[in-house]
Amino acid sequence: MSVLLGLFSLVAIGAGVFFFVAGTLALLRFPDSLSRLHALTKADNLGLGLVVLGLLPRAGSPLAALKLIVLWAIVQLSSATVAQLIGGALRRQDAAE
Amino acid sequence: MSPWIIAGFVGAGLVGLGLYALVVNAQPLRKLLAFNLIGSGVFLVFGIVARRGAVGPFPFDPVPQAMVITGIVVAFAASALAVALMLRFAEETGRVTLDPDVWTKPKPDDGAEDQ
Amino acid sequence: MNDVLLTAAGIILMTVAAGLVRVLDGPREVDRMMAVQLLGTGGIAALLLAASATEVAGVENVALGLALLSSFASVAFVTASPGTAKRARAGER
Amino acid sequence: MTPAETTTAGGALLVLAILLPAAGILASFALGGRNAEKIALGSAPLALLIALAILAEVWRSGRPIVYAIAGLSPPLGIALRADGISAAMLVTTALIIPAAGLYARAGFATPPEKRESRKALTFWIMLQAISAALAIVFVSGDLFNLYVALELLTFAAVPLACVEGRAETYAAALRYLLFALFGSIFYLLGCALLYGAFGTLDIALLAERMRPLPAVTAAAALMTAGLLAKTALFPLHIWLPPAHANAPAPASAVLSGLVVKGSFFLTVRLWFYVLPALPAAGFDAILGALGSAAVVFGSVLALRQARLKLLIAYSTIAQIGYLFLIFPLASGLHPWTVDGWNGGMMQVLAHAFAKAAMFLAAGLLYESLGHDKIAKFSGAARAMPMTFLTLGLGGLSLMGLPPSGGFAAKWLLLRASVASGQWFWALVLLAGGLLAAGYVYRILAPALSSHPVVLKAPPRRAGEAIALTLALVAVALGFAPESFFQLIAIGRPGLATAGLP
Amino acid sequence: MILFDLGLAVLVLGVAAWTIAAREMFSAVVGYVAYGLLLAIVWVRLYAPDVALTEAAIGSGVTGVLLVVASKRLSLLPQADAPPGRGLKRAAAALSVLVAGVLAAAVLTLPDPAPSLAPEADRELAATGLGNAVTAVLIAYRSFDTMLEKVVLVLAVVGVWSVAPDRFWGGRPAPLGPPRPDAALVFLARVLAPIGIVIGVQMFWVGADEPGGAFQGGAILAAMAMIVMMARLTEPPRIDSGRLRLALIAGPAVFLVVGLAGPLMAGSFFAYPAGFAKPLILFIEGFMVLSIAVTLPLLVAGPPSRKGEE
Repeated sequence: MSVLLGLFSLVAIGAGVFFFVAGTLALLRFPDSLSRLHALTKADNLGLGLVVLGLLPRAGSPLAALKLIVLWAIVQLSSATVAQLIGGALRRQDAAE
Repeated sequence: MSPWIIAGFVGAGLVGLGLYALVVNAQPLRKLLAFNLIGSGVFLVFGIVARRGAVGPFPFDPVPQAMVITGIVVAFAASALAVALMLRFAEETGRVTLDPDVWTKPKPDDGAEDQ
Repeated sequence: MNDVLLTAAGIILMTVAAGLVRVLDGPREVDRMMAVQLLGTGGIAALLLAASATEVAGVENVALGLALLSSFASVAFVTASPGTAKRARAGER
Repeated sequence: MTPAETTTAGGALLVLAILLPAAGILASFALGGRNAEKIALGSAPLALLIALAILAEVWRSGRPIVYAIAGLSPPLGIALRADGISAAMLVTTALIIPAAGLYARAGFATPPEKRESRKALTFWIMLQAISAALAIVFVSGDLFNLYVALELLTFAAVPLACVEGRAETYAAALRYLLFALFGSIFYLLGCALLYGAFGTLDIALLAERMRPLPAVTAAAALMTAGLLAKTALFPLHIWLPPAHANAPAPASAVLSGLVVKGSFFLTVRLWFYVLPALPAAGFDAILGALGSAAVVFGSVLALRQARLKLLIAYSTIAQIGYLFLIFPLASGLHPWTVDGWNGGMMQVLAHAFAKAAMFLAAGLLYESLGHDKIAKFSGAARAMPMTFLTLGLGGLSLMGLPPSGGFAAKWLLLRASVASGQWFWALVLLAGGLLAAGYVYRILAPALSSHPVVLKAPPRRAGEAIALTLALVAVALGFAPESFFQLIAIGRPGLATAGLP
Repeated sequence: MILFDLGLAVLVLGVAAWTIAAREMFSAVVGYVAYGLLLAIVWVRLYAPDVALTEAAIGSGVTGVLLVVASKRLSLLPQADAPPGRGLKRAAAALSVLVAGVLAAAVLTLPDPAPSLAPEADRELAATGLGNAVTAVLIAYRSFDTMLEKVVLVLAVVGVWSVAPDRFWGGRPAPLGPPRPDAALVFLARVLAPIGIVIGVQMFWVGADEPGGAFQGGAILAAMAMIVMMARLTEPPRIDSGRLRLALIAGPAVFLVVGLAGPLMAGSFFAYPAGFAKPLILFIEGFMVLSIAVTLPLLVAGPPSRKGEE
């Protein structure tokens, strides 16, 4: 692996870690559930995306790289949906209370 | 210290924790969780045995690993049966308990259902 | 490099685990589900990093499996919540 | 490394003994409805034939018969082995299961207006599952394969315990399930340690490679604890009475007569076949002491029960206690261990038949009287003499009075305890017999009075005949010839030289 | 390296302790779901990708759904049992510490070098034509266990169904989702299911040579069936459906029949004929995937609870 690619991996993964830290801080610090949800989904998806990006040069084969990308897309899809579902549940609960 | 030694402590710890919970918790679903904790601790012991069995080019002994896969599936089936029994009992009596005599006592008001 | 990857995995895991404090003190069930959701994504990232460092063949499959199932507990939570369950009963009968 | 063990003559029978009921389960489930009953009862004679053929082959060859599955010898493959006790237990199972099945035809028929009923389908499938699971327990030579068998047994027994569908049966079944799961997971933990120590779970190979390691002692303790929970040995017995007493009579007969023997059989396999080289004298005494406590505790509680089925269920706890005297009385290489071994095995068989007979009889009483309250049995013996004869004969065996299998068992155990100087166990045997006499008397005495009684329904003749036959077998075991004891010594390590003439 | 493993260990034990200590049942279950995720990582560190995949799919994913739904339903009810006394707690703690201590000591004193069947398993691998030794153990060397375990799953289904009220026998299990599911959920199911099915089939297919196999592939397919049912795109089937029953027994039945034919084909029960082993194994596995994919959602759906006419 070239030095440049290695450096690229490091930077991307480092940035990914940063977003995970930011997402968690948001989860812990933000005042109410909805804003926590908002920050969380954005942060953790960017985090995972960057980690995947950083790992792409290390993937053994094109198929493995493709799997990584598919994986990221799946997580994007699921977590966006779950965010919406949880948001809906929140609204319903708030309405009920 | 290699990872398998740490995993050994984790496995032992999980069995201990699960056993404690199994004895102390009265609620059946909590007991089921405890059983699953013990189960995963036991599976980890198999995992350690498999990892220790790494010889030459083989990073693990496949036989214990295969046993864990069988075990995980059986544990799930057991959980499903236990949950079915719990829910059915709760449906019949409006209660959650393991005591076969409790059902004869009068029910409390079922006010919890509508919040 | 492997150590760097594992360190990154460790940091992510520890961070999202800190998020589990939310599971501990809630205050609402929704917050708990969010924490688990975050742990899911973080867990997948940590798994990918750890796998890349451990060099176990075929770990992409494991991560892929986790990714497919990462939303399941939350979906079950939302669909089984009392509000929806009551609606379900009203709707079925 | 020892030369790989290969299949012997008749080995294929062992696979068939397992696959026949296994195929029956699948076919019953797929075809559904009345077919389940037909398949369960139709395959029973075949199962008995296979069991008898295995017995004949073991007897003929004088050593265990073996089958290496897929042609792969242990340690990589799984071997099935049947020795003397396997053959005896297989035949016992193949007799009691169809007896319970024939008895159950009345209560578990699919109603004519329905294509399929819940109770019937569950019962007939689970009955076959118990016979499949027990067949594996008796012939498998691999501890992990035996784990799968234990789980099969659990998944068959628990739904049988709550097939009636009343609330209290669900609670009882749930408690049973949790105990059984605890038991199998601890058993599995022991397997993990044994594999880690010796690289195999094959019983014969383990016995060969056995040496005293901390892991082995831990494995022995964990597996034994797990198996005791499944066998309902005091103090892990609390799940048994509600589970067995609330099940329908034919299910209770199978659960109490056979299912608890499965995990006991495995305990015996573990201690006498895998671990005999383990210098752990303490374990024998502990098991014996727990067994003794069970005898006293179970009998006293049986004396205090108001309902017949609960009384019989508590009596099971006491009778299981006797079984565990086999550990102090049959281990080691002493001349008296032959008596201990023979007595313990005889107790397994005698209790299986006696207890199955008594539960079936209790079911008949319930059908005819509409209750099973002992206090209200006055005069019932006149109306249902066959049923009370069954209870009396079964009780004879439980008390250990001659002539009965129970007498032979307790007499042999008594001889072993006297010969070995372990008089303490003799006291337990005598006390247990007296207490059993007490609770059997409690059943029979009021019933024999001349108080007039009105039956809700006339007793089913066929059911009475089946129950009585089982009780007669329990009595006939008391006349077992010497060759029977030669059979159960076949393949028993350490005893073979001392036991055979 | 060590730090990562130590941290992971502390985390796993910490979350496990939380599931025990949590006051509310629901929190405990949520903790358990998180715990399953962490375990999958532990399994990767133990070089057990096949197990990690099974744990992720069944131990965490499908079990998670089962427990979340159960805890939601049960938490509506009053809890009847009194909390345990201090004496019981102390005795239980002492017992647990003892067992854990003995177990740790036993594991640490396992003999060195560790015994292993890896060389034997590898030697026989050529005869099966497989590349994944774990799959070979499951479907070839210890196929007898695997076949019986499939029978256990059938019994579990019968057991779960057997708690149904008599009047619902032959009907359908309760729906997995709400009557009017969220549009987002329907969208997720529509998009995720096809992708998941492709991945599941692929995992089964590559399982002969790479991590994966019938269990893992089947579990992924089962999960897809579940999400489709949660979105109400399809309903749990009637339990008296002949096709359903055939699908449930297909795995063990085909396995059993091939095993019975062993003596004719290869001289022994459950043996595969030389040179023909791999296609036969894939054939059996194909039916096992089907059975697992059908069994797991049905076990989660529970007993029939309504007539199936609607």
